[in-house]
Amino acid sequence: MNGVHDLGGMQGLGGVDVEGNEPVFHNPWEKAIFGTMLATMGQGMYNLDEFRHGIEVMSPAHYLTSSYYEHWLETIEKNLIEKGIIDRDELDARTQEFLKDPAAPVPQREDPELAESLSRLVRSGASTRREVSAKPQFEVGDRVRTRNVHPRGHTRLPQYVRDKQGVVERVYDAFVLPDANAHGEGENPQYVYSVRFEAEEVWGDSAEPREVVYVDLWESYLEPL
Amino acid sequence: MNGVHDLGGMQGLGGVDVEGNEPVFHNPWEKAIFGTMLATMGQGMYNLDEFRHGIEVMSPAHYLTSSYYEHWLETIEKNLIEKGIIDRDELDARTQEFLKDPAAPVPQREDPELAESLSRLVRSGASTRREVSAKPQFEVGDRVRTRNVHPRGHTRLPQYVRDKQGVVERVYDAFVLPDANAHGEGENPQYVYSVRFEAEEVWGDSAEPREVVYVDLWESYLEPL
Amino acid sequence: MSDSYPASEAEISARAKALESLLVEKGLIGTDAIDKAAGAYESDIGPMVGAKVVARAWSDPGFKEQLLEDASAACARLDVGGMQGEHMVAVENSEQVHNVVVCTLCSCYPWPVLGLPPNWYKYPQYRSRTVMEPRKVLKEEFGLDVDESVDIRVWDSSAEIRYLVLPERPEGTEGMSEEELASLVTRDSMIGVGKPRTPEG
Amino acid sequence: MSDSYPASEAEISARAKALESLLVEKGLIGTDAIDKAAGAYESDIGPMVGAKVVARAWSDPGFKEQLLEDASAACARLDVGGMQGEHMVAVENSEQVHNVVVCTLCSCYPWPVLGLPPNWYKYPQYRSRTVMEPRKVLKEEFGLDVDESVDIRVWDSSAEIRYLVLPERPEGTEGMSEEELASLVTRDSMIGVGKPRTPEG
Repeated sequence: MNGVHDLGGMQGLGGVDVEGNEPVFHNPWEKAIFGTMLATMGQGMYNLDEFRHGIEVMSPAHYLTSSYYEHWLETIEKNLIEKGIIDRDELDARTQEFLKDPAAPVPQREDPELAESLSRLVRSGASTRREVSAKPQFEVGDRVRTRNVHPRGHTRLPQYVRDKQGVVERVYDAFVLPDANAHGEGENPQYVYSVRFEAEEVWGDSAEPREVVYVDLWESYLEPL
Repeated sequence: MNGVHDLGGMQGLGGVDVEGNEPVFHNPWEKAIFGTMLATMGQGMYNLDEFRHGIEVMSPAHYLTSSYYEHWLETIEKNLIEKGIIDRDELDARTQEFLKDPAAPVPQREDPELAESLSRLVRSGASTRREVSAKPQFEVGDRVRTRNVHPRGHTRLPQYVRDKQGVVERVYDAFVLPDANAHGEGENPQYVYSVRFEAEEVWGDSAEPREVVYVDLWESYLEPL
Repeated sequence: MSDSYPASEAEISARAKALESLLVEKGLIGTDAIDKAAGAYESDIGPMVGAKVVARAWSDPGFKEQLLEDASAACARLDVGGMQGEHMVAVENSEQVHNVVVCTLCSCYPWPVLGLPPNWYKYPQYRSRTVMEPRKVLKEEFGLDVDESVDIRVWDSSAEIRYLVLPERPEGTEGMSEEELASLVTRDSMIGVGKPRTPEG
Repeated sequence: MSDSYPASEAEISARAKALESLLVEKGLIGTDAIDKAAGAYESDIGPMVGAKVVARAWSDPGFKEQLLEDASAACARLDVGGMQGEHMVAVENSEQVHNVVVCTLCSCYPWPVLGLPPNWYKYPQYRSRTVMEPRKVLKEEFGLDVDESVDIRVWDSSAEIRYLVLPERPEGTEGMSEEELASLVTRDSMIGVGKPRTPEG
């Protein structure tokens, strides 16, 4: 999806705003949203690609005017509602209650089993690497061209490196394909490659000297040159 | 400038909102802003390319969350302040006064001479066509490739047709080059061409069948193929 | 002032008035001049002008030929022209070809023949989608079904040329006067997002 | 709820609480589990973990070799790994090469070694500019002057590989313990937007 989230090379956004001594969470709701993501995605209510795509489909104006954890809240809500786990009206009604009484506590519930499994998730992760029987189509050093595609759904092929020539720098294992997995089309694992692009190829005369960009791309994003 | 104003091919913006029986101006300030543009640009306080670029440098979030005539107001203010015609503090102070007393009238002033010249401008226009001694570099039917450039300033080469192959469909006269004229670098007139791009070249597999796009491009945006 | 957004209508109105007031007080603009010039687009400059041009082209083969050859010159014969239409090009619809006009970078539009553009032409949705999925936009957003066999030509007004679509003359209009024909020509049909009215209505 | 923006902090807070409450009431999540898991990133998962890995690589040539060969396996030897760092790659800075990491599409970041990313890493400015003008961004935004003679390699974390920059060991650190070395390693130096501290401070 050619969305505003696909930011590589956009100009006019201004300076980088570095916050000194930045806390991990700036307030209680950032931590609550982060934890809610862990507990819901961690229990398989939606997958990481669905999570990311839920942010991408926010309206561009909304995306650019909202905070990072608001993006997360948007996509968690959207995914849980789509899966039928949460009801939109129920959520809105409860939100109104908390708006009227901001000090009202969240009901507490202990779940030692979930605590244990989330702790394991944090420590061990949830790899999307998959075994495939096929051999990788490309080898280190192969010249490739990225495809000129503009899918309406989720993809991890950034616009700034579409229809560009590069060289395979590293061959990784096969991983779940986000383009399929974000839309309930299965995992469709494919090999991933680190592809090296010369800045001149990507940015033309506007390139900085002595710069290369490496982008990690799934096999179907690439064509042999 | 790779700004959010360069919208060709962006996805996720939603449906087209067609207003039935739409008035030319929706309220008095739209008409006032339109008229102020005519009177200030018409008297040469800034040029059309400076006007357009003043909109492009709005922050993307601001651009997407504001109305069309707010864009105009932004760039008129910006240009008049930059040229020293209006003072920012003076403008802010006066704005506060009108916010406090929204019914306060704008002082009236008759200027028959300006009325006459604006009327002439509306009826006769202000062509940016210029005579140049050189011959056009390209002819109808020539295959060209658009340049891969990402200028930080104003340009009229949209991103979606950069680094793409096309065919010259029409050869127009030479016109003032926006890339120069928006930045006080003179008019630098160049020939303009209507270049035909097959949808497949621009959008790859995502193209609709039987579609071509024609884009009007200045000579320096093009390279012979 | 412009650091928080979206700005309220009250704020925009106040800023517009403040700007106009300062320019008036400095003796740089006249309120009468502004009202008169802007007012022209509320009265005599609008789609009815383009409709006259189209009706003439439908009625007069010589005029049509000139319109397609040099639209600015042809329009000048009808005393039509001016700002944002100094260099106009007319593109003809036919059974094989459908033309549609857009401006992806801003909102360029042939003012002398169509007046000022409607909001939808100026806002991001139409500008982003029309160059990529014109058939879908025409069908879904404007209810205009362009047959699969018809080529679609999209004109992105990226320079100072302004494009006017010359729609196909509707059937059943033989013997109509230019004035009657002009009443069938809609703004949308001259942008390429609609068809002219038919005599039945 | 999400039709007007920017949303107020009060609204976000209420929505977050409402969501959490409903999930708790449905018996789908435990508040203790959430607090504990999120809390890990406030306590023991953060840049100090990556600093240990870097200090070990500076001290132990065999470990460094393994880190550059298979960072996940090397980190596992130090009991380091986990979510959003299942497949880590370390890229080495040298006198000839400076590496910098970005995620243009979202905010991918090696959590097990750096914790959660700072806001600037997640917001549009850094993400848009770093792939196009890294030298300018490093100099203007982070005060890091990368000499013209040094190659800049930008790593856009677009898949599920997570990149960790192995910074150059500062001069004057001969004979330092791993613990002392680790205290010199900053978060920014492992993203590639800064250098490690020097022993003088």
